Amino acid sequence: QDAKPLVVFVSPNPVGVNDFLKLAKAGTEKAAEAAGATAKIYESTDPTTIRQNLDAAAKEGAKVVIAVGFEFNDVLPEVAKAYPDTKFLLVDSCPQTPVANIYCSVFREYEASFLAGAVAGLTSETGKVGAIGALDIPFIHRYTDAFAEGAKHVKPEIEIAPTLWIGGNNPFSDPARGQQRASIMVSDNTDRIMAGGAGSNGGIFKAMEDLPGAAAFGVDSNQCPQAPGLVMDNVQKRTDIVIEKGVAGLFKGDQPAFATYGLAEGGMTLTSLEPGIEDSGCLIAKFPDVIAKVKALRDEVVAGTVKVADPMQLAK
Amino acid sequence: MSLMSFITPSLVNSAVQSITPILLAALAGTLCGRVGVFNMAMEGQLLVGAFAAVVGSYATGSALGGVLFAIVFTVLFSLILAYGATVFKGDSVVICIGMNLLAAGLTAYLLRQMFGVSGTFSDPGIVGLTKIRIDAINTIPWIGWIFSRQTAITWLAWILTAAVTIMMFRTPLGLRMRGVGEDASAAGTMGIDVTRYRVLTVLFAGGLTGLGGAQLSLGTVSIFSEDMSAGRGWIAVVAVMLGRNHPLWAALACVLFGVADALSVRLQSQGLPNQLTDIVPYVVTLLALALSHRKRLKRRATETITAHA
Amino acid sequence: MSERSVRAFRFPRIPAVPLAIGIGILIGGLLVLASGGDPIAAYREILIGALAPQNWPNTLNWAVPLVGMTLVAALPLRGGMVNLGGDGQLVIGGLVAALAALYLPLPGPLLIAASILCAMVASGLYASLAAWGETRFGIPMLISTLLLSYPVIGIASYLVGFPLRDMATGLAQTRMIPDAARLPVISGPLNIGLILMIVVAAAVVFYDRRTVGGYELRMRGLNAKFAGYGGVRLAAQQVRVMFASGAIAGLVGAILVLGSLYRYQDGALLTPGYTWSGLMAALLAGGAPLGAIAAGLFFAGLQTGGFAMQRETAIPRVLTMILQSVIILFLAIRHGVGRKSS
Amino acid sequence: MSTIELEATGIVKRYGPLVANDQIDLSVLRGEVHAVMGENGAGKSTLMSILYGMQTPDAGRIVLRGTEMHYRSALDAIGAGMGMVHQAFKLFNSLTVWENVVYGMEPTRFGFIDRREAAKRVAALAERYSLRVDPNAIVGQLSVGVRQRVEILKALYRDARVLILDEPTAVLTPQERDGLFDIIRNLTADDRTILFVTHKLHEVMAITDRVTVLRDGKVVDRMVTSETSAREIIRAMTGRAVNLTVEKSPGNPGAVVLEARGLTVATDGGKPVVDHVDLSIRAGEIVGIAGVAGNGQTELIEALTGLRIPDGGTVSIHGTDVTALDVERHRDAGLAYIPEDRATTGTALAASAADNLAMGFQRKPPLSNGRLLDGNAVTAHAKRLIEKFGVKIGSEQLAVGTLSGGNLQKVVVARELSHAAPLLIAEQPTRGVDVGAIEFIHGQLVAERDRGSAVLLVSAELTEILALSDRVLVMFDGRILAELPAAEADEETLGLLMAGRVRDAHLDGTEAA
Ligand SMILES: Nc1ncnc2c1ncn2[C@@H]1O[C@H](COP(=O)(O)OP(=O)(O)OP(=O)(O)O)[C@@H](O)[C@H]1O
Ligand SMILES: Nc1ncnc2c1ncn2[C@@H]1O[C@H](COP(=O)(O)OP(=O)(O)OP(=O)(O)O)[C@@H](O)[C@H]1O
Ligand SMILES: [Mg+2]
Ligand SMILES: [Mg+2]
Repeated sequence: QDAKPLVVFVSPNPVGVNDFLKLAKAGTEKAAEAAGATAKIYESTDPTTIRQNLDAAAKEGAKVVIAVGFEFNDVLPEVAKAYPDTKFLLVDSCPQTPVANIYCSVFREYEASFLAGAVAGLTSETGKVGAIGALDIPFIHRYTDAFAEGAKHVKPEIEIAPTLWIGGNNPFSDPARGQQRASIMVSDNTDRIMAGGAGSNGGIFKAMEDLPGAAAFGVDSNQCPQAPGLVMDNVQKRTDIVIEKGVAGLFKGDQPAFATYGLAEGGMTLTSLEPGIEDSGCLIAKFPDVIAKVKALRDEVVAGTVKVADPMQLAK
Repeated sequence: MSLMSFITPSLVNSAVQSITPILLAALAGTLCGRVGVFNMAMEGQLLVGAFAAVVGSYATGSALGGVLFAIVFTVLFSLILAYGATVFKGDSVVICIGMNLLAAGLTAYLLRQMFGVSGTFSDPGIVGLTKIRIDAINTIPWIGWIFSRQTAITWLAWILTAAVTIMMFRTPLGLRMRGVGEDASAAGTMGIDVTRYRVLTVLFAGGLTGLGGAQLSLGTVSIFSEDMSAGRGWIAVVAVMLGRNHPLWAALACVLFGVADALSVRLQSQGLPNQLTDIVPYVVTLLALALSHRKRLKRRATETITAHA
Repeated sequence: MSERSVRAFRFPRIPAVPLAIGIGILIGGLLVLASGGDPIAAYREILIGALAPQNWPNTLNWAVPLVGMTLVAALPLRGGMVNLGGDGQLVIGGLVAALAALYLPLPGPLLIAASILCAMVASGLYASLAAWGETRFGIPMLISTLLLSYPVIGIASYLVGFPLRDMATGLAQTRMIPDAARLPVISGPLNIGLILMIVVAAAVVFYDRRTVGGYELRMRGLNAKFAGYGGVRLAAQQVRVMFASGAIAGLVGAILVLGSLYRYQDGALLTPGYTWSGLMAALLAGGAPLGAIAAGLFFAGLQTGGFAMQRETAIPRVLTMILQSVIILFLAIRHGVGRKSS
Repeated sequence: MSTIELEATGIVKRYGPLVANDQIDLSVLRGEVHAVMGENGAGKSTLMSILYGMQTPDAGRIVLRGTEMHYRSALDAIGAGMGMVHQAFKLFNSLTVWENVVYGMEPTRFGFIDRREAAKRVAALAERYSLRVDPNAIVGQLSVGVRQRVEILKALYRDARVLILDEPTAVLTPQERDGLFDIIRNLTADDRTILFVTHKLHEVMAITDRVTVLRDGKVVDRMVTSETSAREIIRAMTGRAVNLTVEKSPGNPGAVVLEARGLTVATDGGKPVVDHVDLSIRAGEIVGIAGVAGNGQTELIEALTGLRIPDGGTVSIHGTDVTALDVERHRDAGLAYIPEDRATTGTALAASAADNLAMGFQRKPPLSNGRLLDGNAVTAHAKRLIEKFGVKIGSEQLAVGTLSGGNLQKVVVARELSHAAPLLIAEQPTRGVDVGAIEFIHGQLVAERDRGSAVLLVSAELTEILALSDRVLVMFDGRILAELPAAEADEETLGLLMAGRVRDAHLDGTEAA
């Protein structure tokens, strides 16, 4: 038996399909290091393998099992009940009925998307902005709808293009379809586009070339270097921070059963709000005045003076 | 809303772009079909082409390098079908299904092992194909959008469509190929080396599909992502069937699909759910298939349709 | 007449399959080696992951849908027909099972039986649509089965994304089915779906070997014209066989939904790729049920082992996909697997 | 006429343990017509394909016009002046005549096919040897006789000095056959040499100069045609005397078994391929349908057997209307059917003999109870038939794909006769089968009639029609052109009718429909 405690990250999809999971992986590794533990990554592809991986992780004697995504909602409570001594950190989702050894950490993505929309509104030259999502599911509306709301908030007269969805066989990994949709949007004079297409985002960025001055917004991590000059800013979901905090809390024993992360907690942010924006490769670096305005808006959201509605209206 | 504003030039432009890989694959399928090799491995061939193109472009730092890689590696990959279905007399359906799976597995595996990523590989080091701007027509409202701003591969695809058609129906080579496909033993007795014709045709078709793969990964996006052929190869198979191995009819089938696909995007922006608009191209294709096979079968017991020769 | 290819029918030589597996393992090993991995460790983990007693439940649990989809492909293949529409049929089965379980006002076991039945009938009807299209209009089934899947998947995705969505979650999925509709658990991840699948597999083997229908299907596979001439009603047979094939796919969908997912989730039935794995297994055995089942079990072990390998080593599990395709390609090329006689 | 054009010595060809050609010596003189004869499997086709370069012999030399040849492929042989017309035509049906002829040796301009030049050359060639054919016609739409001319044109286009004809007359009307003989005479007059492979003795007697007879891969005899007789050739081929005439008593027709009224099969757009056909077959008679292939016989039989739904008219068996019913119901009503193509319709080559012999019985006792098959009964049934019909096969569990044509035909005949069905439709029952097997099958058909079955015989072989039928129908262009009692039918009359020339046929006293 290894003397070091074990931390396992079970991913719902192969890591790297989106940057979001890459961050989770990085977060797991850092958290394990901080706790003096060994980190392992188990990649799943579907509910059956998710279950297998959770089982395998618990059987391996993991102290903390990190699960990221909605995909775990149904399975985790069952597995958690079977392994009461293992602690499960569920990131980005939470089962409807609480389980003693499941600790949830969820995001308020819409807050950062709202700010991204504000950036779009403030920088758009054509006066038309829009969003592209991978799939038309409520969860992704947190990006697309809040983005539009943010733009409207700073510029009520702004025109919002109808949201397009990538769909197809492979919505999260079909850059060609992303490109096609974005290029249609751009040809309609939409010059700020929220790219909520995960692995398809590269195509969306590429389409920005069609219209001089057009720019997209990346998600999850800083995607600006991927397509220099075409990405304005990113809605960053700091899964790494959330996991680091969560694992630390679990090792210490003071992790709450339910935690949400938004702008206030540093779980959601824009690249422009973080240090190092000059070297980020993002276009927003050229708009210090906009950054200032958005920072102010962020403070208002944090303070609660500006309320951002959650587009994902879940029935309880 | 008038039709003109419904179908915008940019929509047509993007439809032309997105048809290109399918068109090249369909062309490849027709060629193979003409010499009597049923090719339904285009899905995998496109994927291999797309991957090799990205590798080549990244390694050589030039889009042309990427295109050459795509052609070379897809041709190599096509050796399996070229020899498997001829010299080794394997069943082409089985071989093609195996090839499609191998392509998916191999590209995903190599993606991880070569670049340490899974899912998507994008890097500024991948040089994409430039779009050819023809300044003379660039500003003409419709024409400019459709004919300018396309990659060389798109142009090549249409030129190849014409060239293949002429080759097929006007040259000795084409006549011989048609003969080989119609009755291999008859062609054999006329001194034609049937196997050689088949092998070379399948390999050439592999090159065409590789080109299509390059367009997929370098033409519009400069990215490789797992399974990025995403069913396009299958659409090409359908186009070959719809076109009954005639390059022009197959091209028309591709256009039909492209138009339906573009329309579906348009319908989406009208607020229809994408899950429903996504199926429009497939429903249109199914309808076309049904219409083109409309004649009622009379011989009931002896007739069974075998798609492959 | 002398144009026909008179070829002695050769049974595949016994060593062919082990040889193919050996070659697959060799190529896979070289690939691992080339990318800096340790092939021995990789294969050890695959073996342990698939065959160590504590992992049997996982392997079996994976085998249930995979062998199911193998039968879905094998049954038509026995008669020389290719069903590429397993995905669509699986989705219909899953969705219908979920809806029946949610909305039929029936008690316990009855609810389960009714849900499974509805799923099987729905998928069966859907699959026979392609057969009907071919027999009635001559639309090649090879392509129509494939094309028909897209609309079904799209519509199912729409239904669970909008009108039938579970409003309490952010995903495209139905509500959880009631406890009464869930398949009783045998142990761990295993539920009575396993037993259902064993029964179906046995039925298919029996059908193939002992019944008139099985004989007629076999003869059709060897020479459809001959079967038609001998009085087999090819059109009806095609529709019937496709119905059965689709019904098995429906059963697989129902087992997955009622036995482990407990709701219909958009995409969840398709990501594992059971359809294509099953098709490969069936092709490997040329549609012969026993061989197909064996091949399906083999693939299930390989895939389950692949996940274990990926957990324990840095080698991605797509390696097992490569192994499978190399094996089938080798067999197809070397011994004419699937080659039609005459 | 005594220069040696082609000489093969010591030709050996083995297929595994089987020696298909065993030390064959063949010498052919310039300008002669040389027959090569032998039973099925004697090795004729193998020898021809070696001479034509399609196969490499394991041993032996080929000397053509004094030069020893080493063919790598048929292309070399063609280049050296060999031409071959295969038994089953090697033509591309969707292409035009000129495309078929120039295929592989196209005249070009700037890399493109010079279509006008090609058509012109083909027309000139046809003119020269009086081979009437339109260079621009699509081959698939031509009659069999014309297609054969296209085959000959192909060889002549390549300037063939030696022309191999493999069973060239099997599908021709007597008139077409005579036309072919005229062409052959034109060719030999031009100093071209003909190698003639056939099973038909009267043709050998009529057109050839010398005969080489093969048996079991060896040359057993060489004869000069004018100095031998048909009987002697047969003895050389088989090693025994074969009875060429069928012994049969006059028929004793009973009740009508099969009746068709106004039977019509349409094609897409064109005129019907079967056009209002009326016929009735009685118990205890053999009715022959004569006609050149492609005049609607195939479709007529499909409509009669339930393989095809007719577009008009009715079919009844024993008074039961079976028009719209499927094959199984036809069989239930009393149909047994020997199809024209034993390999693609009549058997499943990859299936065992037992499975092949069970087909059609699979739903009836004793082989099954309708749902479950009785494996033991299937085996027993197969063993019995193999024994009774003398099928040469190792075991009933072996696949039938390796059987010779004659043996395969016996499998089909055995199965269909074992139905003891009141109605037997026999389509080309002896096509490509050797004389021994023909004798056997003819005997079986007559026995079937004498047992009281109604037999409908479709054959392109006039000798067969004439030898077996009690009544003869002639089919032309989708219609029954005439009906003749056997006594009034002779080769010439039938031949003219088969060509559609009713007026010339002098049908006095018989009805012409
Ligand atoms: N490709 C082959 N492989 C194995 N055996 C063969 C092959 N071709 C011919 N044979 C064998 O060689 C022998 C001679 O066959 P061939 O076709 O030359 O006979 P044939 O005299 O032309 O007969 P037929 O009158 O039926 O046309 C036969 O016994 C046959 O079994
Ligand atoms: N590849 C092969 N392997 C084994 N036997 C073969 C092969 N090819 C041909 N034969 C044998 O060659 C013989 C003659 O072949 P061929 O095609 O000439 O048939 P056939 O007897 O002439 O019948 P038909 O007249 O109906 O064509 C058959 O007995 C067949 O079994
Ligand atoms: Mg022969
Ligand atoms: Mg023969």
